[in-house]
Amino acid sequence: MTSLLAVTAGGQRSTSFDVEAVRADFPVLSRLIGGRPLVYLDNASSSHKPRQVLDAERAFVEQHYSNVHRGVHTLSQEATDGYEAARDTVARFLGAPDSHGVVFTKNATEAYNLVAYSFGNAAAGSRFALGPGDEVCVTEMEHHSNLVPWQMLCERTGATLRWIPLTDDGRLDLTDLESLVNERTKVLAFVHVSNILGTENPVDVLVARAREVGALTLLDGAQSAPHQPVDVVALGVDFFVLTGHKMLAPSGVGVLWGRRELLDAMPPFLGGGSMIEVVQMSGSTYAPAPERFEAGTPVISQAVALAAACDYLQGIGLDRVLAHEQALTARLISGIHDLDGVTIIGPDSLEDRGAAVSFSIEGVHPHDVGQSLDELGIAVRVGHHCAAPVCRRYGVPATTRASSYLYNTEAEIDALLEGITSVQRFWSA
Amino acid sequence: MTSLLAVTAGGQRSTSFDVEAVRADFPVLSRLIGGRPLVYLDNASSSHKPRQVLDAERAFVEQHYSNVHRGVHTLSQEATDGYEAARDTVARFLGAPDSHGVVFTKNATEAYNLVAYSFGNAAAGSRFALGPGDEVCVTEMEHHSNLVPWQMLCERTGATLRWIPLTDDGRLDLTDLESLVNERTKVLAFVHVSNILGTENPVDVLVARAREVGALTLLDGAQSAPHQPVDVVALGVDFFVLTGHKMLAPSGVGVLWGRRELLDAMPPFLGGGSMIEVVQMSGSTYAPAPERFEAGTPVISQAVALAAACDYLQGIGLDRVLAHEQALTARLISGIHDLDGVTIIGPDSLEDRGAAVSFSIEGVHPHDVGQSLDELGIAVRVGHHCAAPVCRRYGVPATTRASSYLYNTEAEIDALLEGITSVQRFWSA
Amino acid sequence: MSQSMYQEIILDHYKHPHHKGLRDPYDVEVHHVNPTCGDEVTLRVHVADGVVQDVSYDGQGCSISQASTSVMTDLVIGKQVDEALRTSEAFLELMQSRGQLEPDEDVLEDGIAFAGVSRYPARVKCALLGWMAWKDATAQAADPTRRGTS
Amino acid sequence: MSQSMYQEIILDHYKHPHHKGLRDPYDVEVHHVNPTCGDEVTLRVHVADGVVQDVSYDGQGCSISQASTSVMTDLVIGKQVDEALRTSEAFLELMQSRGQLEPDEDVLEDGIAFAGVSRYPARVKCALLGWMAWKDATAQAADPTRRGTS
Ligand SMILES: Cc1ncc(COP(=O)(O)O)c(C=O)c1O
Ligand SMILES: Cc1ncc(COP(=O)(O)O)c(C=O)c1O
Repeated sequence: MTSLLAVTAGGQRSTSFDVEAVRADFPVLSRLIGGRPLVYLDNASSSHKPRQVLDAERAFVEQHYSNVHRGVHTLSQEATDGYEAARDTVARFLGAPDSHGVVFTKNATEAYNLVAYSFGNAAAGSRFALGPGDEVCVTEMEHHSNLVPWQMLCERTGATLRWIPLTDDGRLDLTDLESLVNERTKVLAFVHVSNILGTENPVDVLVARAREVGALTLLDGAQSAPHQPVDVVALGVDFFVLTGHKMLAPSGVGVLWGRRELLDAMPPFLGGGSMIEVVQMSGSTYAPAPERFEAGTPVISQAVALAAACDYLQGIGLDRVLAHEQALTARLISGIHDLDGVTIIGPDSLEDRGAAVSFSIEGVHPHDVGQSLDELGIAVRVGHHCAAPVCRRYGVPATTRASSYLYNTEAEIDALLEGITSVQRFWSA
Repeated sequence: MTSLLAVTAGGQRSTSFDVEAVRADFPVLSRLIGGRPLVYLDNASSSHKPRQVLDAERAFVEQHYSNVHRGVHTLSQEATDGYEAARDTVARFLGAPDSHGVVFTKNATEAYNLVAYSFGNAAAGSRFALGPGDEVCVTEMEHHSNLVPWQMLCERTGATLRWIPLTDDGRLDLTDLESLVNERTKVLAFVHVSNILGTENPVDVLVARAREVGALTLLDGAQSAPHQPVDVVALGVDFFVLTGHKMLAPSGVGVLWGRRELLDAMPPFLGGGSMIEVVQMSGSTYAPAPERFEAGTPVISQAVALAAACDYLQGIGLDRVLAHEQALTARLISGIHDLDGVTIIGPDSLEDRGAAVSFSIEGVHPHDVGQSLDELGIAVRVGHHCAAPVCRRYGVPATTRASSYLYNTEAEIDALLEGITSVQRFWSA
Repeated sequence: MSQSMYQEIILDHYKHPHHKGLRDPYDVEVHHVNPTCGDEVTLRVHVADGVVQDVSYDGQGCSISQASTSVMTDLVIGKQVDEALRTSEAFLELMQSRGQLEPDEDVLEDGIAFAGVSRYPARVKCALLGWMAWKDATAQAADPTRRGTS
Repeated sequence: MSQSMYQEIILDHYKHPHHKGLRDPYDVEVHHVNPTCGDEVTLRVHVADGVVQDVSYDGQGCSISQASTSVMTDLVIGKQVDEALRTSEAFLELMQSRGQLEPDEDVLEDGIAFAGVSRYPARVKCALLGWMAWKDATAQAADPTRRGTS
């Protein structure tokens, strides 16, 4: 295994992935933490941003900025062009048929809420309306952001929330899929790749079942879109969500992609400027999607930066990003297998899993693991990772999670493995 | 009148305001539009951002970025410190008693919706709950963003929307205030300074009436906070809203300030990560404010940039910014008075008004005015300015609006006045 | 003032609009509004024997919306409905081209003057106001069950 | 490994906690959870004659939360309730100081070891878990109408 991977994807690409060249784009990676080089393995929480993305945003803000969609003056047109070009880029990144289904939000969380509130706002009788007797189905491994909005929706409407449970090895237990997703199910919202377990879920099986019963599907791509090629048409889902800050873009921007005919039929969520058609004091009518769902001044320069991040990732090739991460994940998992007293929480193999690896160290609380590793310059995340039900399911208060990205190296994985050993030494002393 | 104003505020400050030094901080201001220097008078729509703000954001992102509130590693602590320090800065900027009442949103629009949805989500019997018989009062000069969310709320809950009408000279007609704001009124939401008319509203009168009847007050400060000193305690309101992009910060960040005891009592709006306390599949409990209202990864670096913008404005002094703008507004209004066929829509005097000046040119459609001025390098806004009911009230399809900010000069006002004359020549030919 | 976007053709149509004023007979009348600027048009069509017999209109708006409606009437009156619809498709395509398309003068005649407008997204809606009203009215005229739905 | 935050004092209390285990008699028992990491403490207080007679507890958590609860029991047991509450205020102030405060060893004894923790906002909640539980329980003990509300 080498960190210069020669990846051949469909015979198309064979140049090697140069991780050192990639690292040079990320200023923070040369920081020292307490005198030691930073080893940043908290990417599932948020990624760093390359110069190219920051430069693109700054050039836009310094020379072409203005509010969008509203003016006839030159800057306003340039800003609108930049913002709409960003929408086109994201649409291409997702394999979407056109850009009208791309709604910019502030993060992934807003996107789930947007869909959930739209359902809540729908007039009785509409295909989105929900009430007692209706069901929403999620999974037990959802991020709180794709769980709490549905809990709140069910509470408001009287609908019932159901969830697909987990197997002991960190996968969805599909034994009762037919009864959990049934004729009463209006939405099936589930995570593509789990941020805590690393599990990649069988989208095809779940989408097929949802289609059988006429439920709409929402796929949480917060942890897939940054790391692997994604094609919303091939996935066959109705809605897809991503968040910019986990994929080399700044905080403050996310995306809801939705099938256009659904978005056009959904009632609005946030009310305000830009999402309207005719406003009278006594009532208003609303613009078609995507404007309908972008009330107020949108996240203009953040969308431009997100597009630059998509370009950066596609310039390298998501297939190569994925291959690089898979090599790192393989090294980490086999390294953990070689250690005593360390247990992986989530799939223990490389099959159908992403780069986030959660583990427990016997006798050491995750908080202490995280703090001790930080003293070695190693940044991992400890806690429930906004997926508290998963911790409860596996009987741990919290986990330690290492999650790599395109700029991580095998040497960093080795540093983590050594770090775990010295944590064990320190806390057993 | 001179562009180097020697402003003495309470005897404290007497150094002069150096507009050329300020301009040097804004790269875009040296741009040429079609060969002519840009004259940017579309600040009520969005402002430009000084180097200092962009540099502060970039330094943060390049060296101290991580997700916030979640990690124990060094970067995560530095990022959390930066984000929370931004909250402190905004609290000071607003004269708020502490930072717990400062909620970061993506724009002002999200803030109004947050409050409106919280009311909609409140359980029956709660002080926020709304139903048939209850009333919400706004004004006829609201921006769509502080109007449509209340329309939607009333539609969902059966409450009644009422509004304070306008006088012919662009002010609130308070004749029927006592009946419009009455015992049934739950919220009085109104704009501090109108973005279309420029009117500054009598906050004291409206707050006094709201208090008499026990209604909560929300003040839309999108057009006041950028231009004048604001003190939420002195204003006496319950909620105050601003938006970053109009006050030298990037797009993608706004603020809802609320009295802490209200925020702590309000039900949540967006569900997701960070706003929770205990999450179980069967239901969740929520964190106290401000976290309760910041679901998901917040607008981290945008908040840091907003704090830098607050520092920039306070470094100059909002009193001096205001005085500078008042001089420009005076020059513009008296210049317009000297022209034939140009009518100001909104207060025609300098009393209680901001820097946004809307006008109509007889016989020329605003779109044509805007486009013709753009050919001279002058950026103004044309349209209904997200306040369509105001256009309807004054019988115009749209207006042309010039709005200056701290970096505008008297020479630019003169260029606009000359521009108006050549527009008239061109379109009457 | 160079006024690059305002070609003579556009100014001419704006100042001296063709076919303006509402006339009888007509089959369908529609009312369209551009919500971003409040521009409005009321438009009537009279179709017989598959031919656009008359289009009459009234409205208020900027030079672009007024001139483009005037140009539109020149282009569709007297044409077969099919052919007029193809012309309207060509105009729509031009307006969505963001300045990238070379318009065909044989098809669009005075309409080619709007090529420059397509570079200004905020004005495209103005240029399309009258055309969209005509298309809507014509569709209703062809399908009596839809009449009066707009 | 330098382990700057983990002073010997903290490690000692973590590995050899004082007063651990639930005991009788007690007036109030509370259960507190740190939602960010799932740390939990069950804590009992026994107050008589205005004096903290006993504090006993059980729980699971990181070294910081466990050690700080252990230190807390040393600091409050045997004290007048008023004085113990003042000590707890002093500890709270220290933890909210973001590393800016020089702790008073006369008041906080072993508690001064947590001064470094105050620089880590994510850990402050850990350090306060036991203290908050004790304060809550003590308030309930003082006000019988509130008993059992937590
Ligand atoms: C008076 C007023 N209120 C609210 C808003 C909405 O602000 P934003 O678009 O940033 O949400 C604006 C600006 O567009 C405004 O001028
Ligand atoms: C799987 C998953 N879904 C949703 C989210 C929420 O993303 P955001 O916090 O950007 O809204 C995250 C990240 O926090 C995640 O990992």
